[in-house]
Amino acid sequence: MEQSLLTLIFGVMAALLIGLSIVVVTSRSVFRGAIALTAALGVVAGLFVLLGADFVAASQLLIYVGGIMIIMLFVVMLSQRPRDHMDRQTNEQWVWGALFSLAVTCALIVQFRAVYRGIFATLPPAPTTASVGRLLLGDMVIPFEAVSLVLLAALVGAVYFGLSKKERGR
Amino acid sequence: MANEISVPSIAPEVFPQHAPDKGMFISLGPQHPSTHGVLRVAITTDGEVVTSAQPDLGYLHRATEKLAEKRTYPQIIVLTDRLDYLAAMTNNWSYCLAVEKLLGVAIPERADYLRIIVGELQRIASHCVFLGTYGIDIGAFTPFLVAFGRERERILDLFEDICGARLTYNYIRIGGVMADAPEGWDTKVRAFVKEMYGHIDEYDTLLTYNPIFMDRTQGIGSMSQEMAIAWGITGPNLRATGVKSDVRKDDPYSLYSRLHFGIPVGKQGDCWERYWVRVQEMRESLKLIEQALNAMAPGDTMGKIPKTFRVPPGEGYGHLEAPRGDLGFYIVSDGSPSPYRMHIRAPSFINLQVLQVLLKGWKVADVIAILGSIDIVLGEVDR
Amino acid sequence: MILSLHHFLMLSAIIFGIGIYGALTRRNILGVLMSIELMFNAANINLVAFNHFLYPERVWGQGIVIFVITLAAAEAVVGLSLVLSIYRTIKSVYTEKMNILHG
Amino acid sequence: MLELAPILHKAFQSLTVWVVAHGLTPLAAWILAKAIQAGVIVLLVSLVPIVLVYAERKVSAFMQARLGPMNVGPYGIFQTVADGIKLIFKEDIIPIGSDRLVHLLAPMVVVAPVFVCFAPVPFGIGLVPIDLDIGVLFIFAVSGISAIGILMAGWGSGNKFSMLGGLRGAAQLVSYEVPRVLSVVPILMLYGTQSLRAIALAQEGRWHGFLPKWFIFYPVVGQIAFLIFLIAAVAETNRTPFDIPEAESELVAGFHTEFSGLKFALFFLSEYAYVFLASAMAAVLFFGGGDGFPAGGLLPSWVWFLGKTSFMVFLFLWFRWTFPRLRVDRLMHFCWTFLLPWSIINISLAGLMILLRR
Repeated sequence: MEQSLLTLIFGVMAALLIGLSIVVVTSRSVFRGAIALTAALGVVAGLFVLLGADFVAASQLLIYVGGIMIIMLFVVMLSQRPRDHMDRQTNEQWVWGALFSLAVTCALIVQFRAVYRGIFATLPPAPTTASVGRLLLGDMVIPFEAVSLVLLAALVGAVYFGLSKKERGR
Repeated sequence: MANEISVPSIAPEVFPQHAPDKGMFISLGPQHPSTHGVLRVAITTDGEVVTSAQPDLGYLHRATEKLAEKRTYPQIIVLTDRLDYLAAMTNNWSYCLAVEKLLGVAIPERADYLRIIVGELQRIASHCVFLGTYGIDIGAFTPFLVAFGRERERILDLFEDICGARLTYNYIRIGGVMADAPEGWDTKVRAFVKEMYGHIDEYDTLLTYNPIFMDRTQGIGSMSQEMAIAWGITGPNLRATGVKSDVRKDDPYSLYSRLHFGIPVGKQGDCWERYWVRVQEMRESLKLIEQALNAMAPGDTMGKIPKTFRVPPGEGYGHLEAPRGDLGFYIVSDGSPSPYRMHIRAPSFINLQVLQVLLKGWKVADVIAILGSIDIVLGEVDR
Repeated sequence: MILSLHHFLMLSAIIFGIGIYGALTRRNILGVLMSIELMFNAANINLVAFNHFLYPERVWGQGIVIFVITLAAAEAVVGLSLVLSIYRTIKSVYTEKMNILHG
Repeated sequence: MLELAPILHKAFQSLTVWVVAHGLTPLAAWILAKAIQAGVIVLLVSLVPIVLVYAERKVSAFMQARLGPMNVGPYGIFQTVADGIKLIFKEDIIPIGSDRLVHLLAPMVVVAPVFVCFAPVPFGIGLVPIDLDIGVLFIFAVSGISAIGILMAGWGSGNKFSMLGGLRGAAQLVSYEVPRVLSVVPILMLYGTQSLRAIALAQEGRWHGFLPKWFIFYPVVGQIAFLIFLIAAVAETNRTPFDIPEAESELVAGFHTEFSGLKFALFFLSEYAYVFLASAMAAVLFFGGGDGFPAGGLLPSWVWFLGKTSFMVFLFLWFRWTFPRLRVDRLMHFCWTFLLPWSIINISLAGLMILLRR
């Protein structure tokens, strides 16, 4: 019973995620697309919970939904007007793009079905905060520090690009 | 597009077409919580910084000056009540000064002292409203209910005792005042004055020296002396720039030359000093009221004026220091029962003009602070 | 039916495909950025799923996902400030208009 | 002495017995019990704002030398109910230039996360709806979703004041989220857990038999953390002195200018529910949750919890009716150059403290 319940939840989330993703790439209004992406990221966080990665799920919500997407919406609001969604939003290579992405998807699915069929979870999900913390400051400490450097660089870069030309001169 | 409003081409500076390269256009008002009535300011911004601002007036125009031409002289006092509705006493007074100059009548001394007392009380009441609404503009709600709901109410009660009205008094009449103060009124005023000193100290702790308030207002919207004089600014706004100018001293009317009071002046004319000058003025007004109460002797309150009269042909100008600045009435008489022409020099109207240069370069949040600190009353601006 | 690894992998493949489609065909540069975020997330689902089904006793997959999220944040911040900067210069967010090298 | 936890435990047991007797699994009983709990929380969180709005009116009235609502019911206690009924029957206005779907969804996106946020909050000893291992992080993460709703409201209204308000609101929420999360980090470091229940339990006991071991009484670290948390929490709830997004005198009503009726009520509800949430978090993180002081046994733990929460709510109200509003750039400046450095210094101090204790 518990297993079928989980499968049901997964099914609902998968359908939601696929639907929202399609909205993201096809919506005429970029703002609505961004909202759909936000919801999709929330669903991904739900999938993480289903996979027993509670800390990652919370990080996903905190950083993606509460941070990145807000900046994204910010930029959408600054660069668009509410009536911009009258414009066509896809370029002329959309047929080739669709075919290519379909091909990639099919190839991936075939490959995944061939290699990873019928592998079931061996351990029930358990809280992972402590182990993720030990991993990040233990085995992964060098990448961890490297990422902090990348973040600093990104911060400086963002501030630089964010300044207008006049302010850059100063 | 169907939903776009067609833009009139009459006044392009207050209805600029939307142009993305000119930044965002914000129409502040005429229905907006901080325009203190129905003022509209057309603002163009670059991000949050104002690049151009244009006050758009006339939403409250009632043609007071034209109406005055069809009314007899005593009837016009009622119209003046409706100009600066926060300081109706000084409006009455200023108009009566002009007519009295034309008539050449003498005012009984007691009436003059009563005028000074109600005039200064009116100044305090008006500044109380300013203080409260300015607090709201900056985001502090409590001072409003303290200054507006507590102290101003007391003053209005005093006015109600003396003339029966709380907002439009019609108390100061040509030749004197409507009626003598009722029994015990002066003790009530004395008690109020005594209390008010403490209340003003309370405002200082509530708002004047609040760090956030000072941060919001100090150095914001500074006006130089030259600029203030060039734009014809009068009243506390001028004094905040450091110009020691007050009609009560420069061109003493009534019995102000007998009384002692100081003129508080600022240094750099920013929002905080405009506010501070007004708070200090409230203290000076209290001193004036005390002196007038002490000097007042029993006597007549109305000069020898017939019920109906004709004013000799000529021109008369009376002006006084209203809470918002130099309020003047210019009257041309052709000898008929009503004036040939009346012009009002409304201080709010003239002070408001400076906004178009004063607002430039400040943030949208500062616009509210500057607009509030100029302290306009739309009834007077639009007349 | 019991959930197994390839369910998650198939889902992530589909999301990845949708992301590719968006990245290739959107005219709006913000749409392209959003599609790239979708692809990141497809990869993240894969990482966590492999972690959960193949190596449940360790959390390396989740650790890498944390890095991916962090780097996505960095990418978004720099990318978006670039977009704003470009928008200020050419007043457009459409990729075909971005054909000049200097601002 | 009326602890609710044992009663609820017994009720759950009998529910399980009843459900299993009807041929279902214990899992169904668990789901049923959690559904009932969720219903209770939703009800509670929806009703709390009614009380808080009344409290706000009365507190502000006493601070402003007036009486507040007096007409509807004794001392006006039904005023908020009456206002709620009024809001329900008001016309729902959708402006012409708006993005209808976004306009409709915005209030829901703002209000929905609040209910979820209460899941890991211990309402007393043993009164945790779901004891999440990532409790604190969960609350921060989920409450961050509301910022999206504010942006949606700003965009969907098709109004410049709303748009400015939405932009300001989102910028403010994102900025103050950082010191708010960092201010809690010393607590997580010292107690080594993120579960709110465990944090509340860890604060039981007395120093020298007198001073409670609440986090706020930790020398230096506790007080700095509390101050930063308090300031950031006030900013997160968009209340004066940080009510930039809805700055009445500047932006009319900011992002909810164009909302009327029930949608406006939802924004209102979310504001007060967030005040309650922030107060509840402060009560658990800094004041020991259900731990009673000075006499623990006199009152049940949930009363202690509610008492501490009410005290925090009062602080919020006090702030609002005392301070003017900061200007938007000063607000950001304050966050990034004062709160953030101090919260990082505080984390280092906490680390030092842990090192010295070893």
